Amino acid sequence: MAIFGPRANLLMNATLIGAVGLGACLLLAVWVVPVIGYNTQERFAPEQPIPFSHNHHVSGLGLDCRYCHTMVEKSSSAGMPSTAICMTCHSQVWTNAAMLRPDQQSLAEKVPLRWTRVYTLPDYVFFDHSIHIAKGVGCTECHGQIGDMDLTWKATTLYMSWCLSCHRDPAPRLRPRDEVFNPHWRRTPSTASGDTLMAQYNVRTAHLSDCGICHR
Amino acid sequence: MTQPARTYWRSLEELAEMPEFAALVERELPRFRDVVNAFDRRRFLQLMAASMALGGLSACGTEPNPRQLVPYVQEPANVIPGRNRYYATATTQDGYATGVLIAHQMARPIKVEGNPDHPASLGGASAIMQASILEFYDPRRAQTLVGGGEIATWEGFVAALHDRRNALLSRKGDGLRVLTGAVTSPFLAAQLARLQQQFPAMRWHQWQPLHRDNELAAAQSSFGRPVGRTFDLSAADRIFGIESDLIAATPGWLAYARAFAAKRRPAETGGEMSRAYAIESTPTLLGAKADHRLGLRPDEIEASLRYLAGLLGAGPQEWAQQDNAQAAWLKAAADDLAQHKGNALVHAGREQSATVHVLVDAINGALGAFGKTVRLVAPVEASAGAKAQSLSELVGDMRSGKVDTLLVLGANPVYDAPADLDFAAALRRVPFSVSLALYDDETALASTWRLPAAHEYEIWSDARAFDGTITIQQPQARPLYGGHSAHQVLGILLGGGSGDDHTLLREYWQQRAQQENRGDFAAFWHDAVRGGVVPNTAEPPISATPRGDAVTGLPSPMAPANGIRALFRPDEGTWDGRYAHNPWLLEMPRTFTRLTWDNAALIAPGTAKRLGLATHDLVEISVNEVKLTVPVYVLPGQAPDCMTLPLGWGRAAGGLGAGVGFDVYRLRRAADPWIAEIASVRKTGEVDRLATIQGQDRVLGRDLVREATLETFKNDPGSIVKKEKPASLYPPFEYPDRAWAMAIDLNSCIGCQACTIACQAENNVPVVGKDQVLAERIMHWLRIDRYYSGPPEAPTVAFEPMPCMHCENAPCEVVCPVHATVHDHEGLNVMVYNRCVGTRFCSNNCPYKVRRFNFYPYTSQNNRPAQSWNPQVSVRDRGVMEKCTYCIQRIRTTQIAANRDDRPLRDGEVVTACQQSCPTQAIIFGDRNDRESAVAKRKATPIDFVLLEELNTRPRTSYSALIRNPNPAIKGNQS
Amino acid sequence: MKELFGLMAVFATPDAVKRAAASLRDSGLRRFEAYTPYPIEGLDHIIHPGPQLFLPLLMFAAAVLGAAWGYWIQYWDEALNYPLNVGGRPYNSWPAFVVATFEFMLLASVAAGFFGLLAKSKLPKLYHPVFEADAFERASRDRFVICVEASDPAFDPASVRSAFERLGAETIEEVRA
Amino acid sequence: MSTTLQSELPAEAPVVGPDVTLTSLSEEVSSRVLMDRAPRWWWIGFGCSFLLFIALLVQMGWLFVNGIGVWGVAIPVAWAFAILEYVWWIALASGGTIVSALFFLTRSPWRSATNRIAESMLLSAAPCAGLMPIMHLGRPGLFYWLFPYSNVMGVWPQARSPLWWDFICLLCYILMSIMYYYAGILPDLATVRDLAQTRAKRIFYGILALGWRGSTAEWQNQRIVYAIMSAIMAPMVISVHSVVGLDYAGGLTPGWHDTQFPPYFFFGAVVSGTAVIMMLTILVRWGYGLQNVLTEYHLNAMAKVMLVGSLLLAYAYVWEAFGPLYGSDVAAKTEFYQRMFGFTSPVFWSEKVLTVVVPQLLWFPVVRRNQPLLVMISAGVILGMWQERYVFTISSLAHNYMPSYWGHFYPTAWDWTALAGTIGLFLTMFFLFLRFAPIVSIAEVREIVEEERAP
Repeated sequence: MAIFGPRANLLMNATLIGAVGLGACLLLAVWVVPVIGYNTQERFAPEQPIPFSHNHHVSGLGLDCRYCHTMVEKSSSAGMPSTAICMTCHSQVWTNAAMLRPDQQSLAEKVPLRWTRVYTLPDYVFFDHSIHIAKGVGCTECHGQIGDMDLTWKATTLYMSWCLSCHRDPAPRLRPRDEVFNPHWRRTPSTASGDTLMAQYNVRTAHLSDCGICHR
Repeated sequence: MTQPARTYWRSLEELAEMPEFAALVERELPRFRDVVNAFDRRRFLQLMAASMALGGLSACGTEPNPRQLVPYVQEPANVIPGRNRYYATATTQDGYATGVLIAHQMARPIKVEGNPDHPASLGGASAIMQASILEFYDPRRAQTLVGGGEIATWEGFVAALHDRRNALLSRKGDGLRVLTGAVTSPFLAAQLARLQQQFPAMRWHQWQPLHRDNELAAAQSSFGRPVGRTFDLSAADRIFGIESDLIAATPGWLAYARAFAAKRRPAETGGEMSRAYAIESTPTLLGAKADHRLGLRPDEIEASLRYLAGLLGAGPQEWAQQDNAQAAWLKAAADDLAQHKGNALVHAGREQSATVHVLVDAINGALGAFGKTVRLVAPVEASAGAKAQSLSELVGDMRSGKVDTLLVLGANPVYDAPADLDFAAALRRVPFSVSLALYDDETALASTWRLPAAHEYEIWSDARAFDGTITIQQPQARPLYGGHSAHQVLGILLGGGSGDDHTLLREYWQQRAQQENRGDFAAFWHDAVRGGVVPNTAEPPISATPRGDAVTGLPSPMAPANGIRALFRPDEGTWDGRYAHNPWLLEMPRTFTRLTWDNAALIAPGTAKRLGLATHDLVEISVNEVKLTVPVYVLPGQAPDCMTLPLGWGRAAGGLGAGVGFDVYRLRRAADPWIAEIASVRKTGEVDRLATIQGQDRVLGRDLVREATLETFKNDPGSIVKKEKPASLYPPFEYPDRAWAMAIDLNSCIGCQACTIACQAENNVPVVGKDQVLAERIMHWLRIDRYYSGPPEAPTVAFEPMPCMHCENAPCEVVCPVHATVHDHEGLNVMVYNRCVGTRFCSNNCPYKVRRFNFYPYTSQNNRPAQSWNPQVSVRDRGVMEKCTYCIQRIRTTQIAANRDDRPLRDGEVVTACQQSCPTQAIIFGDRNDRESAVAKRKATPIDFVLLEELNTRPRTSYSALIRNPNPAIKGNQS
Repeated sequence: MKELFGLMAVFATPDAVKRAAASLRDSGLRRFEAYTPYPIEGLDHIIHPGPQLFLPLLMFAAAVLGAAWGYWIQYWDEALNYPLNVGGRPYNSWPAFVVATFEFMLLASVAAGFFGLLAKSKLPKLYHPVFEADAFERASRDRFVICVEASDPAFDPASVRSAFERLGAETIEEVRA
Repeated sequence: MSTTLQSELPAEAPVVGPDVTLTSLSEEVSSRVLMDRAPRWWWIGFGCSFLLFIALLVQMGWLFVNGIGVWGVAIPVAWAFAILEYVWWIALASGGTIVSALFFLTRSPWRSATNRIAESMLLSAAPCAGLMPIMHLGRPGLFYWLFPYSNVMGVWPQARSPLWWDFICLLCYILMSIMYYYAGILPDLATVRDLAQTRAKRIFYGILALGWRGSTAEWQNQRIVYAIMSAIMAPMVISVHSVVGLDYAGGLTPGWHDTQFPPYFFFGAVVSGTAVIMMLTILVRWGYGLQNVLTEYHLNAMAKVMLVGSLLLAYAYVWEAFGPLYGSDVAAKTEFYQRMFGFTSPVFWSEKVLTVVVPQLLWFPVVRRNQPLLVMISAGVILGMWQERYVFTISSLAHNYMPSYWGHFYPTAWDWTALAGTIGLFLTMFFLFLRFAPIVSIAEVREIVEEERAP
């Protein structure tokens, strides 16, 4: 007249194993969930008012990054091209392309375009483009193969750990100053080694992981 | 002497026995501060920005969406995101200009800084100047134009004024009156002159409550003509102040303070140091810095001055024969002054009687000060007339119906005119009155037309500094709330239509430049506007000496009155009331009382005891048959039997300040604007909690203020501060390449609070409101502790600015469980807001109590227009700790700029906000490891010490001991 | 008819059950177990002779590992992963790391003990043949029960039953499962 | 083992009543768990506690919506009720472990019947303690940043912070206490299972009992592990409270920065812990009519422990005064004067009376046998311990190194709600233990019964 039959043991063990498994999965999730693409939005290209193609303009026409992102060498922000900059060319070419209508409209009505951010940093992070450029960090280090993107998508997680990975060991990601804006640059045997460049730009790694470097 | 020179104490209750003290604490604050307060405060703070949205809208279009990038349609030139651009202009106070540079971020003004090239600033900036940026953005400013009770349009007003004009033209302007404050603007003066031509019968009146009529009257009788006095403190070895605002409020005080402080740093000037004397009824900054100070009743002041004049041969001999309680002190002072003929200087505050000012002129004359320490110049004001008289004439005419058109341009007589004139009543008899005001203030509401005025930073104008130097004021933004300038209003009356002030001003200067043949106008204009100074426009000194008969002709001294005197004094923050709506200034702790959000009747400890009064007690005083209920604050150093009543509070209308504090103007009379008899003082038995941020007034045996006399410094400087390095279990961290550090000179600090506001402006420090100050949650990153020592009735004062010490062995860091506050490689104690979880252990562990916590979402409750925050600094949200960062944003931006073009940082390239604003250069910041840097040099002086050294926190912020230069001949409250 | 699991006898006193256990063991039986309301001194040595070192050693090992992990996680965090200057203290401030190390050590040890206890006693095991016996119910209350399992090679129902009777069992019952 | 105690005990007070048999013991204790309807007093007690618990939830809601500002905390007094009550609760909890673990090691016979009450109390108090530090955070949602877990920020907790030690301690302590409790209660659950009548209860307790059969093998393992666990829990509880003490001693604040804090705190835990167990024992005793299982013997023994505790505390108080007064640190000295004569003085003095003076009554056997008096003294001690924490938490912060920044503290209505609420949470949980788990360790008392039976 026992309460439980032999099956109870089976059931019990099954439940135990299940519980342990579930626990393990949850624990695993702590590591996995943050890095899945859905969270990081890597390789995600949001809808834009104009389907601008870096591939066409940079790789195709060979425009320099600075032609549109005028502030990148002087300012913390790279600067989004003003409607006027677009229009320097597009007042001549593709003047009646439907996809450029928003552009013409903006110029006509003096209402700015509203692009959707691909790279967003929180307000408490103070990133400065100019200093990275000055120290030979190429655009593609963070923006990926931007030169070949038809639609602009996010190439990196922008997680703090990702920032730190470079701030702790910048050498491999540095390049000669004149190659900074080259979207297809590859390190060749002839290029100066990372350490040489570190010395040349006098980059002091120790300081680079100080909190105050990015947080004010 | 390793111990501090004397034991300091901090509040009088502390002196009383403990049980009493406890009892007072019981009474002083209620048992429960429950949630209801939270509601009150929230509503209260929202008053600050009823129409915040509007403020935001008018500047940056539709609400920004963080997910969107909004490029320009067409880039403006020279706007570099993330980098400051500076534009020169000037702020005026009582008409006198101080040059400022306004920092812009992406074309938005965010901060006001002093203009180093301007004689009245020299780079320093007062609290009031810096707070003006908040006034500029204040959404509570007047925004609607009202005519005859109806909302009207500018065009409507123009039309109405045109009709008026035609009517007036026909009778040569009879009945037309213009009322302004003191005017130094040459352009405005010119406009008024032209108006006078067009309307010969028109009259121009001037009124400002904190006028300097007595100085003017004295000048009249001493020199036979109106003159202004400027001072050269760099030449003054002996300074004698009579309730002097020389380094506190008098036009040009920033420059004076700098010169004053420069002569009080023996450690840096090789033992040279000036000596200052002060006699006063209520504490002043000069009095606090003086080596010898006497607290005297108002009537004693004049007597003593006559005595002094007698001693110095500036007056009849018999004056020196009368017996005076302070004879010994005065004799010693007189001898000292006499020994420094030519290098001595006597100055009296604007509140002193004409007699006192005449005596001062005489004494200065006898000391050969004129042409040396005192320079006479032609008045800087366009028309230097007696303001009080001018106003009472106007009121007289208004009463008798002689006035039918009154333009009030930037004055607020309904609020601040002498009560006995009853301006409001007179105004009701004027059929057509126009008020151009920044806020819907008392006068505006009482006028038939009320025009929103454009802020100084929104208009083209010009103004003169204390020494006559002219600055062209250029607008920093389009009028946020559609205001207009006085120039435009007068322009209409002149028949020029409503021309914009830029063209009007430019025309005026074109002519003037020709007359003064300043060469190519375009170039001149560009430089003048850009530099913020019109070259060589300072007034040349006049050589004159006071007439002998001025003194002899003086009225006989007033009989020593018994009974309590009321002293009407300007407020450090709200001034004459015009800044009463500025949250920063309302919450700025006052130098001596440390009061916020209130003014209080200041009385001496002795008097308080006699009347059975204590701080926070409400009393009903009656002056000139007017009754007023005021809270009492017992202030050490206040002279007996007189009660200081700060003006500029209790505004009836306008912005945030409405109903805050009590309105003293109701007691003030045209005849005696500064002193009045108090008929009765009645204790109501009620208590009003005053929000003073002060804990104790005594250093309670701690080595917080090191102090010594000049002798000690010369003979044995090493003895002033004991230096011992406490042992530590751990090896110290090394900072090989750069070590940021700060050195603060207690001798230079005059307690003006400029640094506190500078820090607030630079670092997005929120305002919390009175009840939160009472809850001990004020947010200022930088405070100026004020310690008393000596007897309560004649204490000595020490000011001690308290930023974060950036300890190398920071106790705060060790206890943070999440790495939210740690050190960087240059020795900064960095606070990472976004990592903070808010345990508040760091604050408990900070021996200097410089950490502040966001108990409520203060920043969002402040409801400031988004674009008014400094984008270089994180805006902190609820629940995170914050503190002084040594302005890390400035360090970073400068470093990045330097690294960009691979050059080392120069010393003095990184300047903290407090250091930049400090008028007396008390604060120096830089790289301690660079032996040549200013900060290293100051730290190398023998009197450099750190606070609470025995705790081995190794602070990076250090102080220079307070050196006083007492007169050996005087035994007394000093040394 | 379910097959026989064993023979169960109920005794009234701890001494009785001790005596019974002893004599059963002498009679060469090995697979029998006593079920008592509380641990009876000596009984365990009769039924499970020999030292019981597994659990103590397990808990000790766990303690050592726990301590090691505890210190390592702190050392790695402060000195290797992200060395930050915290109040001028060394990256490896061992005196400060002692506390957490200690706690982790104790936690590991206790956890090991707890789960070791369950594992070694093969718990949870909701069903066991002895539950089938009516007599067993009081073993958790006020009676002392011995059950000899049929799987014991030396098991002979008759002799065991007689032995039980001789030893003064209150009741004797066949356990079938 | 217990002879000394027995010898001077009144004859009519054996460890357990003479009429207690194995049968009656099991049935009496189990029946309290298995009864179909709980007695009225249980429902009343539980109802009131639950209402208080609701108040706690409301308070938390209000707190999390409006921010920590709804409390009276400020600068300089940045820690107040939340932290002092954390210390208070953790002290009560520790008391539970002390009774169950420390006195298990000393083989004190009175521990057998009371340890379950002690442990139930500790498991009810621990969550209250755990809740406080989380509520008091400026950003409570982020408390998990104190866990050492791998994250995308690459930033980990700061292992030098006493707060982190404390967090780890509390975490370990709660987990270990649960396991310790369960290892002890396992056999009793089996008893209840076998006594249960309805199928539902049999299954419920059957699962909880994990199939415990009381075989010698199981007993063997249980005894070994339980003994070692006790040997671990004893130093554990001392460390827990010492670390709480380090939260203060590690702080650079006059009145805190003091090496005596860890033992000082532990003494406090002993006395307040025993006090609360004393009250609960008397409650259970009458409520469940277990007078002959929980006898005067137990109360007597606990009263003595309490007395010893308060003497230890008195010693700590002497040092509390001696340190600053003899020492050269001006700040510490002024701070101590403020404790005695400042705005905390009434609390300061009443605390000393309640925790040290009044308990001296326990020298008299009469008092030790007078249960109403025992309840009152215990209540006084518990209140006194709260006041003690109040004084050194708030007075020290208010009278810090910077005279310019001396402050005050005034609790708000929400501060008091938080206190009342946690008391509610505590009682709610204890009443649940009372209802659903055997409140006396039957297995262990059986041994006592047998011992006493043995001639």
